[in-house]
Amino acid sequence: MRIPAAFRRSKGLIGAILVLSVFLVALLAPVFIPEDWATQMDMRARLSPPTWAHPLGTDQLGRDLMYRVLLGAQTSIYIASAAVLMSIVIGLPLGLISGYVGRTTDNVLMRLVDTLLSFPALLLALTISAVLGPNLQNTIIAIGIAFTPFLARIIRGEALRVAQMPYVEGARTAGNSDFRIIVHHILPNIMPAVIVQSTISLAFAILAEAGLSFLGLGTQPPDASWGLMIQASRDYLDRAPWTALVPGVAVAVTVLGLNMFGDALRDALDPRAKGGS
Amino acid sequence: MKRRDFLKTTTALMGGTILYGAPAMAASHSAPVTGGTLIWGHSETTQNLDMHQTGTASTGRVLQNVHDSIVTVDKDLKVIPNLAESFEQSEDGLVYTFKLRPGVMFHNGKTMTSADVKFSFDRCRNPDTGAVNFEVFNNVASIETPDDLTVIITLGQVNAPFLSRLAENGAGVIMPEGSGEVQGTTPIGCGPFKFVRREFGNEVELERFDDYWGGPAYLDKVIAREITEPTVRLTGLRTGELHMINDIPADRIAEIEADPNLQVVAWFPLNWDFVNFNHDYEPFKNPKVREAFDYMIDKEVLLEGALWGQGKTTASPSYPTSASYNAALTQRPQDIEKAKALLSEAGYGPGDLKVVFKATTNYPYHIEAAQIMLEWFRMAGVDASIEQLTWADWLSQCWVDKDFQITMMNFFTLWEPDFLYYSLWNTEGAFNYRKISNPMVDELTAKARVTVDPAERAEVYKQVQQVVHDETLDVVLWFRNGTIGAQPTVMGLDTIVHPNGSNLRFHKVWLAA
Amino acid sequence: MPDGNTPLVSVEGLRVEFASDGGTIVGVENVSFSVAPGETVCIVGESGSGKSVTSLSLMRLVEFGGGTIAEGRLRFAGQGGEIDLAQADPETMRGIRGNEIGMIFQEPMTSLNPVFTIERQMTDGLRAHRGLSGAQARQRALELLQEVRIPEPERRLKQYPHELSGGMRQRVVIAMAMACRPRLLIADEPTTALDVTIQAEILALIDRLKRENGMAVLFITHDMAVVAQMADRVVVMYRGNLVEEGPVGRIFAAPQEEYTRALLAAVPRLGDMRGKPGPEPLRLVGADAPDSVQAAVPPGDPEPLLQVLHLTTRYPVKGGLFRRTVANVHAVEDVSFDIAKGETLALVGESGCGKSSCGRSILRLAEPTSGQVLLDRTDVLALNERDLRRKVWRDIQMVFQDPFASLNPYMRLAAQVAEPLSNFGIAKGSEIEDRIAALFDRVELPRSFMRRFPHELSGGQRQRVAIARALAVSPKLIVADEAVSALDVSVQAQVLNLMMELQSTLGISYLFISHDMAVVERVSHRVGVMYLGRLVEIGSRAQIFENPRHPYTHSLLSAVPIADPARRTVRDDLKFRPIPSPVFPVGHEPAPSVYDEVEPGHLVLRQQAS
Amino acid sequence: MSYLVNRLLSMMLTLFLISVITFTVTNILPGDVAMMIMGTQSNPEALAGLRQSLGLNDPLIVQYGRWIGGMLTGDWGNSLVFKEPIAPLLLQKMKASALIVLFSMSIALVCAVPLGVWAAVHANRWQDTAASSASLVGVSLPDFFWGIMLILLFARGLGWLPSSGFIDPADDIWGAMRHALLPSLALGLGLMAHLTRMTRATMTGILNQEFIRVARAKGLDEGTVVWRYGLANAVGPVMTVAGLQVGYLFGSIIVIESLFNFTGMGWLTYQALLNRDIPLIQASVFVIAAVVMLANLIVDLLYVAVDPRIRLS
Repeated sequence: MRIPAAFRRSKGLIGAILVLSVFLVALLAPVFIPEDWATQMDMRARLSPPTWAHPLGTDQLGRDLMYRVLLGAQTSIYIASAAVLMSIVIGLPLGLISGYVGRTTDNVLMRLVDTLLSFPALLLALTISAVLGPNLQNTIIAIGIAFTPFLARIIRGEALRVAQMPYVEGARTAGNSDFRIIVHHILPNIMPAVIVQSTISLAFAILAEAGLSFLGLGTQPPDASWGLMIQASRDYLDRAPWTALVPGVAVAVTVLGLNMFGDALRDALDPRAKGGS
Repeated sequence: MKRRDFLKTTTALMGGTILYGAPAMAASHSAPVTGGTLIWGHSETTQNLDMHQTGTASTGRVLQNVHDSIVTVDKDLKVIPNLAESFEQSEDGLVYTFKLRPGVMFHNGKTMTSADVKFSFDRCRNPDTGAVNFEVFNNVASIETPDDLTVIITLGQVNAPFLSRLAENGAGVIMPEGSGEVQGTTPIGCGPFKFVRREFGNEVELERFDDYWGGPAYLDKVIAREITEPTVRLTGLRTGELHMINDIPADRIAEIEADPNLQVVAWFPLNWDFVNFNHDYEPFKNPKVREAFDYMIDKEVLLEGALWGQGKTTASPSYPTSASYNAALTQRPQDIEKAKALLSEAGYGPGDLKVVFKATTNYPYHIEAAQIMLEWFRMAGVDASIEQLTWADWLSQCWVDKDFQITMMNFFTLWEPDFLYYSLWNTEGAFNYRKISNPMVDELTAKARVTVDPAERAEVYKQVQQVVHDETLDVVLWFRNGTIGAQPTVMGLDTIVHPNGSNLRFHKVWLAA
Repeated sequence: MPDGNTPLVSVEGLRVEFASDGGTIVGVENVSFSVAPGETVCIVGESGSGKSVTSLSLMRLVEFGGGTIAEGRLRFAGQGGEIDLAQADPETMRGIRGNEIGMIFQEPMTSLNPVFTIERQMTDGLRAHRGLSGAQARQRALELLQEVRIPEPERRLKQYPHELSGGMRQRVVIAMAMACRPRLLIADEPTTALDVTIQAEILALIDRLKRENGMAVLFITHDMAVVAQMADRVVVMYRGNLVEEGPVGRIFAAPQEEYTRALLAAVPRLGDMRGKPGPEPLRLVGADAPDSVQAAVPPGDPEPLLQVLHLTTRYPVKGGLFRRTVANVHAVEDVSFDIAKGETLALVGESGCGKSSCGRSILRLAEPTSGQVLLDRTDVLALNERDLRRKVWRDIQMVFQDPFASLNPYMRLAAQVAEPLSNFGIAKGSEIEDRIAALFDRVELPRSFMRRFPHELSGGQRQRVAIARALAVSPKLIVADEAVSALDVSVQAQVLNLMMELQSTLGISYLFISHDMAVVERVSHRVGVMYLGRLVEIGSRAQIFENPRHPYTHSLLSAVPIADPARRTVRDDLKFRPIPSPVFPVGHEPAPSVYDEVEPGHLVLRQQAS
Repeated sequence: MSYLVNRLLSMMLTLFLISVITFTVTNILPGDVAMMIMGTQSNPEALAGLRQSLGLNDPLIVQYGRWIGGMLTGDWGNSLVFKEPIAPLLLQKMKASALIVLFSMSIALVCAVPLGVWAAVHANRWQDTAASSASLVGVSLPDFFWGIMLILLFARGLGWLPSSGFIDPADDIWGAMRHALLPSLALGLGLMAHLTRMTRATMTGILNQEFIRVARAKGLDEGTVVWRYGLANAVGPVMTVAGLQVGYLFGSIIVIESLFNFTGMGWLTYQALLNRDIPLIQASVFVIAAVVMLANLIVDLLYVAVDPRIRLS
């Protein structure tokens, strides 16, 4: 049985809808839901299972999980997006220069990147977080730095590939400066790869934020972030599994959406992945 | 270094040990049996195993069974003979003479002599050893050993708490001469159990020492599995993987108590908690601001919220049954309006005051408490946020660098009032990390040191408590309960809790077949 | 054995469909033809004609690519009687594939499994079909390798595909296909990816095997010259349909269909230019009668436009910890030539001979190691980057081989053509727009294409844009690096004609780099033959094609298939010398090139002792 | 041979850089060794004295030299907090981590490769959609979420498996496996999903290659074509991806070991970071990075074994 094309394409659509929804929640929840609803405690309804009053239940301090997960979206998405943005801002020029200039610059940069890649990203983020101290900005910096080597490596590979294309040589003979070649001829051609990698990185960054918060080094309480919520749920797992499930599902859905979207984007942007017919 | 419940070495306490669970009650009357391996789900990771160097309750809890101290306390906190058969204090309080118990065997097969005592004390007081309790011996002028079973310690000046402090393994432990090098990894003592091995972070194995001077223990072995996750520990107990666990998650105690298949040992108090202000932080220099914060906190709700009610609120940190406990003090009730009024009197309108609450993840319930208090602070118009710190960061930032605004800490119940009040609240106090400098407290704590009459002395300490409360130098919150959960087959649990409330003794514990 | 009148295979009303996201696509439709035992039938057509789909259908391999045989019968007179392959179950097909029908494919480099030894790949078919033991199969594999004349067959069996050259690999693939003595061999573009000398060898091999084994061959190709050399009968296909079928002689001599005629007209035939003074456009069917190109060849112009003197280009081979140079690829070795104004110099040679590197070195897209390149007496190699841009690229432009890679996919065509105009300050503001429009007119592209992106164009159209971009600076010289090699023959002819027309009107010079001797003969004034980085022979077109002196030029010319069935050159026992490696250790300095002038302007490299 | 030598030399250089980075980063950690040693007894004079005696006042380069010298000669020093000598401690913890990393990798490979091949063979059919969707969900779930779910299901709910602890396989192989199973699954499920995707992608590419067509044209049965001709070519790329995932696993164990109370390298490193036990942080971070690099080296060498093309170059 052949799966109809429309269905296969719907993967991207579903992904896009999921991602969009999560971003909308992240943007709009703080507008429509007063911030303190996420921290309001009800000592009479601690670890309450889902009820009419608390549709997704409450946590160990009687805080409403629905509001926490909705308002937590903002924190998680903000940290992940900012971290990925940071890794692009650092990784893009590094990768471009390394790939286009080549030679010694490339050797030195890539040796460094390879070395950094030997450190597990989470370990790197954790160590940086420990160096800088736990707070929002530092979490972003930690994840951002930890992700930079990956991005630089991928961009460098792409830049190397594109720099060897005849149209780049054509652009050189057309009298373009190196800067113009990088900006107008190489950059647009590696953007698809950057965009795809960014979606994937975003998914990983959300996981990394959750991981850091899970270890107590990310978001600080009482602010809600998904990772922090999962962390807090650890002690109540068997009694109140929903405290873990609610943020866990939020993370999973977001990452799933990003991955689906990223997959579809890659298929759409990469002619080599096209076909299957 | 030094994790949970540090400073336990300075303490001794006792309290009511309550046993829940009918089968245990019934079976505890039957005759003890020898044999079996008890698997204990220990709540913490043991660290440096050198009894002198380690300051952690977790390690002490285990080593309690390996070591013995020269004297000990009974359940009324009275110092009683232990490895010393008897002891005498000279009239002037400067000379202590210990007569050692003959025939006490170390695990290495040697017999204890006065040389071992001298070795142990010298090792502890030698700064190079890095002993946590070295200051106990600060006033010691000489240690003499006229014969194998006599030790004479001469002090340079009177040190009232000296003997009490020797009742703990930390300072009073006797190690075989020359064993200093190996104590950190393979401790040797003369306690009822021999140290067999430790798989770091995983488990510690103890084996019965048949030549124990107090008679051999019942259990063949004790394996302390180090399981820091409370729910994992509880699951282990329920599935029967573990015979017993300490520190039942607070929210589950009622549930376990109700479980007919498990028994619970609970005692009170384990330790006490208080909220600290940095007295060097401009707003907190004003007593009105500190008082305002006290009014923001509903102590009962906080106890319920952070510890699921497993404790008892108190305004005094003195041991509840001690003479110095100021029962007349009551905690300030929550009154947000009053707090706001006090703040504006001090010149802080809503939103003017910005504070960071540093809480350590080492005590997860501190994080919960901080979150609850934060809500109240915010209700009172204070812009507050939390910074979670690891134990190491808390120590370096709050304890050493005194770089904080508000924090929270717990201490073991210090039954020796001089140690409690002088160290914590005197300007010169060793544990005055809040930069408190109150002339009244300074005067009173100094006065207490030279007050000989116990009743009078107790009165002085009550006055200290009054000042601490009136000036809101800190906000004393509560005493916390200690708990153990066990299978019904574990017998002799009524003997397991050391009077200090922290250490567990397996000497008289046995497993029913 | 069926007699000659019973076809071995007869395809009747074949229709193959492919499911795609946009619905069903018809691969081929209503195709009928037959192959008699011992006969060679060539299916010829341009890309998209459905010729490969037809051959894959016979093997029922089309199904693995997502196709289905919707209609038609594929009757095959197998050993077990006639069956319809279109209806055969998978088990039967497995018994036929590789056993009664063998197949070889286009890419020898990817036709062999890179991680298995030759022996394993040669024997597994034998063991499957013939149930031979390991030793027997190995023995048979050895015989087969000998049959396809692979030297040192014992050693080859133990080797992996990457250790063999392209020609050798194709021989292995053929040997594999021949393993079970199939009655039909399907060869799908078997020589397209190969150099001309190796192509000649492989064609000869297939021809010999066919004759020795009485095997029928179904030969799929786009190359009319190969058809002329191989076919008994020809099937011409176009866009999934059969256009014309007939004996090879008749197809070439008297094509019935318009399409066949156009196709044949577009094919340059080696030798057609004999006696002609200069390049001449191809006479395309349907186009206007071509003007005979009066390429102004100033004979013996004292001022050559470009002089290349002792040009040497070596690429370092990096290795080791610090990526040091461990060896050098001697891509161009002491090459000298010049190009006059309005002249086309062709550089020919097989892959790896250094002809492309030579062209790129002149523009300094590859940095030469030594030598001189004088453009109007300015030494190009001495210029800094800024002057290089201002002086050299203002006068020399390049057109690349792959039309799909030579344009930036993310830039509108107008913007790409505009780049040199604004960068070199040739035009400003609205003037640029006008210039672009004029250039599009010049390369015969509609102006509406200016707003388009490259992917909206066909290969030939893209190559026109690339030429327009090169023309934008009004260059004196265009280096055309295999500029028409990737194009279908009819498109190729149009682009070639455009280039010749531009030369005659604008007086541009070309350095025309190509491996295709017939095309070179058509477009060039002078020809240089390259081999292993050296220019082995250079002279006028007539001198090279009619009086080749260097042995390599000889063998090259003799290997070229001619698109004329009357002039068959396929011979048995062709054996060309394999090209040695151009990689030398660091510090290796080869002897300089010394030439003998055998006739005026005709230089031949003196053979070195080694 | 020269490939091996080059690869080893390159490894040395990377190790050197790893050591430099590790040392530099840990040296900018707030709080210093002296303070950690003295703890609550800290006072400025004592701290200064201790710093002097520990050589903390020496230039960084001297300190680095001393540190790397110690590491090379096997003198890894003692943990500040745990007082244990670091080298045997790391060895013990690495054993635990290696157990779950290898275990999870085996589980992942054993399941992912057939699943990925199966999906590739049925590309764009329901089998592919099912396998691809499942693996997409798999890679989207955080591993600690897997861990929590596994604990809830197998330890709390069904009570089949223990939820915590490490048992040395040398002591009790069966117990060790039982204890390692859940953490390994938590690590392995995401990995499995990832490898399934990679295998599918690689195999899809391979199955479109000419040599696969040639193999079919030889009349080989589809099983041989896919599982021998196809898979033999996928082994290298899949192995490389799996090798790269070792790094990812060593990051994940920090979370998973802490969740399962499984005291391995991840747990130890986390404890060291929490306690600012700088010598232990340095050693464990260095060891993890070195092990990750070593894993990739091994994969590279294995690649040479499975792909003859690399042998010559």
